[in-house]
Amino acid sequence: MNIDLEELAAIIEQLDKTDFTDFRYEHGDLRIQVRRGGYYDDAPAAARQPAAVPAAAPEAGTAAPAPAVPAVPAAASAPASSSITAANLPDGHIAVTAPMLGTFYSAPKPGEPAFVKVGDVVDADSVLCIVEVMKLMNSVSAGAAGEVSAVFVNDGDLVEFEQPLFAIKATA
Amino acid sequence: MNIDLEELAAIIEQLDKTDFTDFRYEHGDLRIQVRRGGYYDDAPAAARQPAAVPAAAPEAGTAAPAPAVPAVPAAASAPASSSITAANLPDGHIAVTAPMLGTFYSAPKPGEPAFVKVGDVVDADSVLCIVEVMKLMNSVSAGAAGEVSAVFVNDGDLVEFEQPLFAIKATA
Amino acid sequence: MTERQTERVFVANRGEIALRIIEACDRLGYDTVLGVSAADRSTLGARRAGRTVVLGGPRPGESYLNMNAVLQAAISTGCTAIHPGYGFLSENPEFARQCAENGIVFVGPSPEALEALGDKLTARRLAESLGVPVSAGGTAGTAAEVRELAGRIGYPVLVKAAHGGGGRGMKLVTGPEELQDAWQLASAEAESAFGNGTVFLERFVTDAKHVEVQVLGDRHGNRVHLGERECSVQYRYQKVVEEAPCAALPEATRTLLHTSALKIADALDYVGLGTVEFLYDVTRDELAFLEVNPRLQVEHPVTEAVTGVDLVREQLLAALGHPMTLRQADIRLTGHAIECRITAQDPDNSLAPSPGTVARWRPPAAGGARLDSHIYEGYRFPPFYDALMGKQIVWAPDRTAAVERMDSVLEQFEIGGVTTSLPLLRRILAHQDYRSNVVTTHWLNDYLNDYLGNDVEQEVH
Amino acid sequence: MTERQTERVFVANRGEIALRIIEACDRLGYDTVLGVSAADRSTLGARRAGRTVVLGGPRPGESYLNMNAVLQAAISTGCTAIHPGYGFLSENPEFARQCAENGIVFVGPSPEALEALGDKLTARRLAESLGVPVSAGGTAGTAAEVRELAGRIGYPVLVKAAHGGGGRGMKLVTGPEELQDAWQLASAEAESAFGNGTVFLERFVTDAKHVEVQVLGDRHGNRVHLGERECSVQYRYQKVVEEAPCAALPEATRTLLHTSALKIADALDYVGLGTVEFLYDVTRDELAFLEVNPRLQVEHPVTEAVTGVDLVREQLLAALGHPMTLRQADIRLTGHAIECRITAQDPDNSLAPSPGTVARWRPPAAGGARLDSHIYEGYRFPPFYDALMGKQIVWAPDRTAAVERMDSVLEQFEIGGVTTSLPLLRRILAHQDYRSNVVTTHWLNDYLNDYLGNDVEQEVH
Repeated sequence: MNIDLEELAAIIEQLDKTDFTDFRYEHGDLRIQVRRGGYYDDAPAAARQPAAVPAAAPEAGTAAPAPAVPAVPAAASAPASSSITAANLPDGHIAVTAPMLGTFYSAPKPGEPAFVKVGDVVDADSVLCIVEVMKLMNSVSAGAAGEVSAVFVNDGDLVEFEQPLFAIKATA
Repeated sequence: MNIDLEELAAIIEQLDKTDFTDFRYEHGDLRIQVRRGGYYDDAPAAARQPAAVPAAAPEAGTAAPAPAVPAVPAAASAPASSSITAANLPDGHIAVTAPMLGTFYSAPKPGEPAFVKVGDVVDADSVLCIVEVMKLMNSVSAGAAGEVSAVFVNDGDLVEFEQPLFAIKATA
Repeated sequence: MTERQTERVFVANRGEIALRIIEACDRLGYDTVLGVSAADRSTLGARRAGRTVVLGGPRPGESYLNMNAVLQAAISTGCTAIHPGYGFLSENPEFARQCAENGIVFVGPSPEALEALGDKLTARRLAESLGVPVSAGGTAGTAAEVRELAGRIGYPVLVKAAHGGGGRGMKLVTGPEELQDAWQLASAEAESAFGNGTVFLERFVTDAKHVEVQVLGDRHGNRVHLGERECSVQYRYQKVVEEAPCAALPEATRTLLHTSALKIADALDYVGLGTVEFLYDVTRDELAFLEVNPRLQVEHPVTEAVTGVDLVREQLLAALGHPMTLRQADIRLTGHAIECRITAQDPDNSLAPSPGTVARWRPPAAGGARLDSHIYEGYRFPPFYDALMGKQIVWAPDRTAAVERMDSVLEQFEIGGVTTSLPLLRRILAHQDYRSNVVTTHWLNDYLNDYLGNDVEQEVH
Repeated sequence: MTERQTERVFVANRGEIALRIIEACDRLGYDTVLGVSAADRSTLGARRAGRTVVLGGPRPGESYLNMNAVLQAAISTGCTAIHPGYGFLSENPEFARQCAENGIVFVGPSPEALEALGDKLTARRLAESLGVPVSAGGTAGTAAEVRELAGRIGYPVLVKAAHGGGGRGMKLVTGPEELQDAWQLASAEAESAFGNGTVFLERFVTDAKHVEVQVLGDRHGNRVHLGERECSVQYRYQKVVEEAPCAALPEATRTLLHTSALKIADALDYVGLGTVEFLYDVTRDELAFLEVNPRLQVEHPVTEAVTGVDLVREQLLAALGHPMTLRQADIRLTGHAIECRITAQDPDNSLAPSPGTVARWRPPAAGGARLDSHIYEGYRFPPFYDALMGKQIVWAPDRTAAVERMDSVLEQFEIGGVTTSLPLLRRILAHQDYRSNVVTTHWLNDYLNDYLGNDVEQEVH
């Protein structure tokens, strides 16, 4: 490396006294970028089908952003064209909700395929996911026979008690 | 490194006294960008394939629902698989935000086709939507040439000041 | 469960008063929506409101004063009422009118009442017609009449155009030599604006206490007063310390004050919370009506402390059409209350605003004390709005005890990171003039000169 | 800008105390996450917390007592500390241990301290070893020794196994004829559980005042007391009216009380807020140590009122490792404070819980008064939790004035839709025994019998 540490320290010290959230400096092949506060939007682990389930309930979408989290209106993360949402289940679809608060896992182990994906046919006893609470793994079953029509949460998410996890188009 | 520290310190000091949210300076091969407050709607440094792009930040997704609004956890309405979200714009995509609070209309009149849809190519002056405030119609233009890569809100939604409305993949 | 219409109140304000309104709504089971500027996204108000929407940029004109944005936000979020707080849109007749046109209850008087009260002279004529005492004054058309009138009133006098509103074109004349110029200017202004050159003269009272009566009315003809407040500790018309009641008033004068205020409220068929302001000339034992403030006031907590009435709750209920359950006989005044406004202003620098980050905020939770504040540790004081950080209120059985209590609370109050008015408040509370209750409205201006000169001789400790 | 670590506090409680904790966090600039049951989704706490997560079903075991759910929620939301409030998980050593194992600060004493304090006898032995007064008592192994000891102590006595914790197997013996049976039972229990049949006897004080000392310590060896409270108005061990200070204490006894409490806190190297409880036998002017409550208490506001110290703030700061800035000399006790617990309980029906919808909730905003409450108009009182609706606190310069003030506040307090303890509170405040301060811990039980018989003769008005 070829860094002038003293110079860098001087810059950092200067920045420390200053109020900013994002600082970028580019000069020739030198680039410095510093951020403060906020979160980084780098990709979470899960890979995903681009075609699948979209959009949010508009009301929930414009809910007050939690102050603990930087001010991105939740709506912003909800695409405009939608199919099935938990707030807006079509007739004949039922929601499978979390029986307890915990961490959502779509697969038995990291790296393994998910228990189910949209389009899979399940029966009432089929395991759809795991909710982990302090190292205790709880499997969640479908509760009704039908076809998985939506997945509402991501691997590793905190899910709350009674939070909708899946939609199932029940077998008529 | 080859930085004029004194000059940089002077700039930073000046900025510190000044009220701004985004400052950019480009001169020859020198580029400085400083932000304060607000959120970042542009790409993080890490380059990324559009296909790999994931969903909303889980934190924002599980934000406390506003009590005035029925209790659907926001996470539930965040699709499990989505492409571009405002919180998570790929490199080269920029967000078009609401210049004012108002009602969002995607088309010039009810029933008419939308000004733009995903995939449309626009230039900086293209009108993307209307924001209505107490019967005053304000057209919102793209601000940059490129291709519309996402629409974040629905027709008739209340949009807040600076809320992201569209993403545009800027022409290189 | 009882059948109840769910009200949803749009809070069109910020700071401590937004919190106060949200709290009152919460207790009534009303939903709240708070409109904030881009600078206020992470305030306590934004945390506490049922929902928060960003109205516009940080400058008041882009957000809190932006009528269209406020109305659109209130309509789009399904609000049934808008509470404007104080300042901003609270006394804007046009805004009240637009609320009415859009079927939203404006928590305040009617647009007509706001317009009538906006004009000082109209209000004065109303007071005169009701036999309410006003300061010496009158109208005159010619230079000779003006001279004669000014001589009769006694200098200094205020000269202004007799028609038209507000304080526009008001001139202070300290002696006969300045009268001619002032009269010509006011007369010309009156002539060009209203086609009538008549001017109005009024005694400028220099050494008086500011007293004001809290009134409350509903839409069903009920009306009460809730006693008076004294707000003589002012700097450039900004109140700094307020109290209730005004301990300097003889009982007969207090009765006259209260009945006068009620007469005015009755004549206006006043709905909601209002404050009827007077000057009290201690030496002459004379009251003079000033104006009516048609809104919730910053200093309302001192009245709450001595009456036990939740004024914001009553204001909301009255605006929403509920009949008052309070009758005049229910209102008993007990003890004495004082409020100190703690501001991010530098007392060593003419109370210049001093925004910054509040690194330390440790109010004492003292007995008989109440703190209305939106500040928290780490709060970044934005430079766009007023400098109020909080209102410290204390109550005690009498004025002496209340002063002691406030003194001790201010002593224990710790604030770090920003320069505040705390040291000044402590010195006011310790000052012999304040303790012996002889302060009039120009006292603080004079004292601040002394203060800057470090004259501490008259302090109690 | 000052460098500050952002704390995020998980609030593992509900009702008024959740609001109180959120308020304290807000003012310190700490983020908050509230865990709620499915029945508490729309409480004021859920509105005010920075974020709210649903822990589980409405029953406490599914939510507020569900250790795994609380811990998982706190970890997943990035919390640095958990405030357990009172009740629920606040005195659970296992929970405190799991917090520590997961790197989360438990706002309370260490698991070891919680375990030690959970055992009444261990605590008593500690007190004895420090020369702190305890009630007459001792241990005995044989029937003869037990008879001799009981006779020396005087009946009624409590008999229990000498080892092992809690109130398990405690027997009340009112005369010699019951002693043999009680001893045999306790001895057998002790033998089978601990392999040692020794029993412990203690005088059962029937006519005493309940007094308790608030202590506060940090992680740096600083420790102070904040005076005492009296909580003699109890019904089935549930406190109903509390006050600070205990006006019945002679000054020498008060000093002994405070130094005794501090000795115990020092011996435990106590960190955080704690309450050292005693009985005070007015006739004999004797104190007897009872136990230490290692948590924030419901009645903490009366101490805040007379000391000016924000106890929840100090508790949070101490738990997070900040050195206390308070020294014993800084703590001055001023005036007198009273707290009344307003509960949804029916005084005409043995204080049976009476859940329902609160159609009207109109507390008076009186001077010198504070109300800690999570209730709002339209609130539906769930049947799963305790019946506390709010704590009305008043402060005044002396006890007589405080009683008058509370009396007037209760008089003006309007609640509709649910049956509450308000009428009972009003009658307690009006009672000659309460006014003359002769109430002991069994007084309310007796009075409630009278009350049901409509005996109103002893009331002041």
